[in-house]
Amino acid sequence: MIVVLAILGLFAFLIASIWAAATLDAVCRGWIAGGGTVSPAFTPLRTAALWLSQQRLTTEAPDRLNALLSIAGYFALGLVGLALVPIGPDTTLIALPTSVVAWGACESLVVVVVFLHGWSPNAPLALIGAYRYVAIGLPIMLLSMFVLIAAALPAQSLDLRDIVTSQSSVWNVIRQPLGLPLFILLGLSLTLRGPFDYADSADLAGGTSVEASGPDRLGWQIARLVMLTGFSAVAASVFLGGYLGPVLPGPLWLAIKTLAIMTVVIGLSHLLARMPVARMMGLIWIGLLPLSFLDLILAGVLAL
Amino acid sequence: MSWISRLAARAPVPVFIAQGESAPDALARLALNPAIHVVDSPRAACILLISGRIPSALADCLNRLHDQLPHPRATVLWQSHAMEPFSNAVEVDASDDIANALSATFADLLAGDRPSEADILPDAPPNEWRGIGPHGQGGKGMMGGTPYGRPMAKTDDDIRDGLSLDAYTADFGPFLPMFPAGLALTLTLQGDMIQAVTVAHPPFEGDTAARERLLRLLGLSALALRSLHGQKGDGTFRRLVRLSRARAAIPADLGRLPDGSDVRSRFDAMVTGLQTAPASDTDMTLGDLLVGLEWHEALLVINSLDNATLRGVCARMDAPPDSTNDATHADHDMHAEHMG
Amino acid sequence: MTTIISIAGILALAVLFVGVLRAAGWSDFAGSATAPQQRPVLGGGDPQTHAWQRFHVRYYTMTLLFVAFEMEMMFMYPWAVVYVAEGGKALAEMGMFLAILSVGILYGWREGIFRWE
Amino acid sequence: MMTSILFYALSALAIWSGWRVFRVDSMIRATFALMVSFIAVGAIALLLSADYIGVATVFMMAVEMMVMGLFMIMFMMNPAGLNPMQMVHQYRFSIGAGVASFVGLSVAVLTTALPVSPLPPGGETLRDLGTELLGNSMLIFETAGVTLLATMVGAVVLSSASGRFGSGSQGAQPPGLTEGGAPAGRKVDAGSGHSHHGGGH
Amino acid sequence: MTLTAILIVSAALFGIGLFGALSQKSFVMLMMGLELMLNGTLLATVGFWAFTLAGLPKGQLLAILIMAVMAVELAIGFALVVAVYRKRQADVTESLTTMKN
Repeated sequence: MIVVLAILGLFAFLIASIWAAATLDAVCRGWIAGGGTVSPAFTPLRTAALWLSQQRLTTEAPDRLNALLSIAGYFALGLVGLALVPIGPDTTLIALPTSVVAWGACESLVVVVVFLHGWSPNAPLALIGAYRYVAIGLPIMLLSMFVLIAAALPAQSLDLRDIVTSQSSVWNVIRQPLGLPLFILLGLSLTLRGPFDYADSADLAGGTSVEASGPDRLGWQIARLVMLTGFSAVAASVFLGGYLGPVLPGPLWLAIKTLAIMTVVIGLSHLLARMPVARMMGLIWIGLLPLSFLDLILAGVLAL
Repeated sequence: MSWISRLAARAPVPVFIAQGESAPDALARLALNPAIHVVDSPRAACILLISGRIPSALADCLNRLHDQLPHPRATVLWQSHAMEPFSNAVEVDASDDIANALSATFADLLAGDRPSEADILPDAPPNEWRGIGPHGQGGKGMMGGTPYGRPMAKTDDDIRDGLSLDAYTADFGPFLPMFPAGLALTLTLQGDMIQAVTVAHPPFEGDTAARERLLRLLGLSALALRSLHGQKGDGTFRRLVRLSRARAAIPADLGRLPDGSDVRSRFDAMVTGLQTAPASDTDMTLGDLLVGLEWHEALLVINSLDNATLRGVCARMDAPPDSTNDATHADHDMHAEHMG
Repeated sequence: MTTIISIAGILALAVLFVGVLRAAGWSDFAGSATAPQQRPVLGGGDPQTHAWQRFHVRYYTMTLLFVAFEMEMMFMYPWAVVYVAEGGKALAEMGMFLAILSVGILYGWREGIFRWE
Repeated sequence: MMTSILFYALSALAIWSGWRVFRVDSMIRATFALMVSFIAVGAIALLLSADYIGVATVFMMAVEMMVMGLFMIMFMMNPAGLNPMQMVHQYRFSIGAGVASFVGLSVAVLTTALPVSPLPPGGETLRDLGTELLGNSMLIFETAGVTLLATMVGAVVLSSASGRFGSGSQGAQPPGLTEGGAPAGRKVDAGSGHSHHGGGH
Repeated sequence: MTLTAILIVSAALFGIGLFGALSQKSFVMLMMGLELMLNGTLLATVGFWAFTLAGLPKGQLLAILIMAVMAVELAIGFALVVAVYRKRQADVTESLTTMKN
């Protein structure tokens, strides 16, 4: 019974947060563009309807199976992330003692599905986007591994449930101040946004999704927002204490914190400039990775 | 599914712009209209907006572009000229309101009052392939033939790390949203790096949207929109550009011209709105500027040049690529047999 | 076991999602693409060959370093769980680990592999 | 019961996708078929309450197969399998060897009395592993760390093009042989197989 | 689910891998065969660990080491492929013997 309720609640939250993210995106864009927006809350729905009513195009000799699997896989990975997150003490959909590692596996599979999305149309711009994403998607995963291990030290466990419980006195965002910023960079990359949007970037006229039309375009955009939700929920649990909070019920706290992280990610994605991929690859290895070492050392010293 | 169509008809109109010569100045500001969504890829568009005069040399490109839109689709000609394949298109002249025309066409299209336009080009692959070869796949051997209508790529030398892998040659443009209007390049790529470049068509004269494109290339599409407002002293705009670290994102020394300016300094000049004199006449060719650069860097270089300089650079011919093409082709065929 | 069932359920849901999106009936224009519609998007240009080719990956050396680097991380996960319990020994262990990884990065940097080759 | 059904389904998936690796034309499909095989094995490990090993297999193998895919496409001609292809040798011998090893191992397994009760779930397997790594098996652990460092260095030495003697981005265009002349190509041994542009087959 | 079934599955994976490693001409496909053989070995290790070693941590350590072997094999193998290709433009095993110069 409780499982059914949890699943239904999760779905309601998922749909609401996809809609909220799309709206936030439009509002943020309109604010920066300085022109305002017209009914940002309805535009996502209308655009979705438009994409559904367009023809679905394929290219010459496309890899149809992988095109399907990439969208379905991206969608599923976002959902797995969401299902790993505890919504109350000892309540998760996927109860795994190594859920931090499972989230890492999701991250690495995201690289695979984004690559497949760019590979399957057999088109040059999409292909360049796919390869470029791998160059960034692989090394940036290391940041999250160090950061998550640092969060696991005080909890003495790789279980997200224990990590949330260990934050009952003080949130990890205070314990390891470098952790959340580094983790959000990973989130930008996982959701193909802003300064880490190397797959679907403007200099490739849309990159891996340049050839996507109609329902495929809709599917890919929804999957991106599902991944944004999944990532934000994980970040909220690891750094902001997840469901912990006074007065309000736990799931509501989790939803609020998830939306907060989501807002930050969306805001950053519109505000920060994207550098050429070679420069970013160097920056991750030479600049950000040592920072994550430092984060781990600080967390390690603190935990003892 | 009429309710879907009704809902869809109220979405921002997805327009792909094919810009010709002497297009109206208002074209760049079309993106500021919240009822219009200027899209990056023809795959996402419903309406192909042809604006300005399309030179006859680019007519084939326009036809190809038109056919890449998914159904339902329509063409709108804005201050353009009559073209034979687009006899059914909606024509809009200087006195009409373009946004209204686009919205009306879009609504008609989704309501079914306006039939979706048929293909211009014949429904045939670039090369005949069906039924050819032992598996009917259009090829024999591992690299021969034209499987699925196109030949396979051939290996070529690499100028950076010496791994001779397949080179990809194609005409990019003239209607790519990240290229200056009219520019079409024949690029040979090894991976995402530019190996050889020739100008297939130079950019049109009088293009002024370089700043907006450069900001979009840096992933700042919302800021690019803001830059279109064109208020000279928009302090917020400059503050936001500084906040975005766009300057630091551009590699130093990229695309340096003999007058000492590089992409970074030219970007600075664009953002502060300083009118710099067109770069002094150089004898550089586009090949000198682009060969060896990664795709994103190359696009930054192209879009950092002002219109006059870019036209000058494009006008100078590169040394013709050595004519080994036939030789490699013969070699390639030999291999196809060899492996058959 | 429940983990695997849950993940299988999520996968089924994702396939259903794509299936519903692609189901005929949403659009009045569901016909398959014609040959000119299938040409890859190049803004009007046309390619000479297929895009699928021996793609020149410019960061291949980085990926090899990455694979070895990532394998080291596999030892760190079990280490993190017993870190507090083991105390000083674990701290020394972490120092060794980070030292090894840093040497790897520094060597790669010196050889210039974090650039486009 | 449910566990058994899952086990057989996952085993079938692992074997089928492992077989597909050598039967598909597209290199990318081959690579990711192998990845599916690994993921299925990881899931079986989860069924056997190896919580860490199972998930870590998925994690590691997704990454490794991504890298493998990059290299497959880079170095195989016709990487997408647009033309059907078969690049095999000693085919019969290989089939024989594969079948013989399977039969031999299976017979050995079937004729041995093996324990039937698996490890109960819920054990602290991860903590045990951590304690072991910091205790008895410290030496193995350290050796593995150093070996992996050596691998990093070795892979870089073998595959890197220019190394520290020149920047990849600076050497974008080699200087001309004469003043203002065409860029010099890279040196080619006269008469070597270089003109064989499709690779020497 | 018995240890016998697990070991037979792992033997099947090993057999397919052996077939691939022996029959494929290209370096990279050969490595796929090796990886598949190691996959079978990994499964057998986990099976033995769960059934006969009663969860002894050494079994898990062995499984991790098998994965480390895969990573080393992959990294060094591909580095060699790159080095050979750079020198000889060759990507199949036989060209190493026939192109001696």
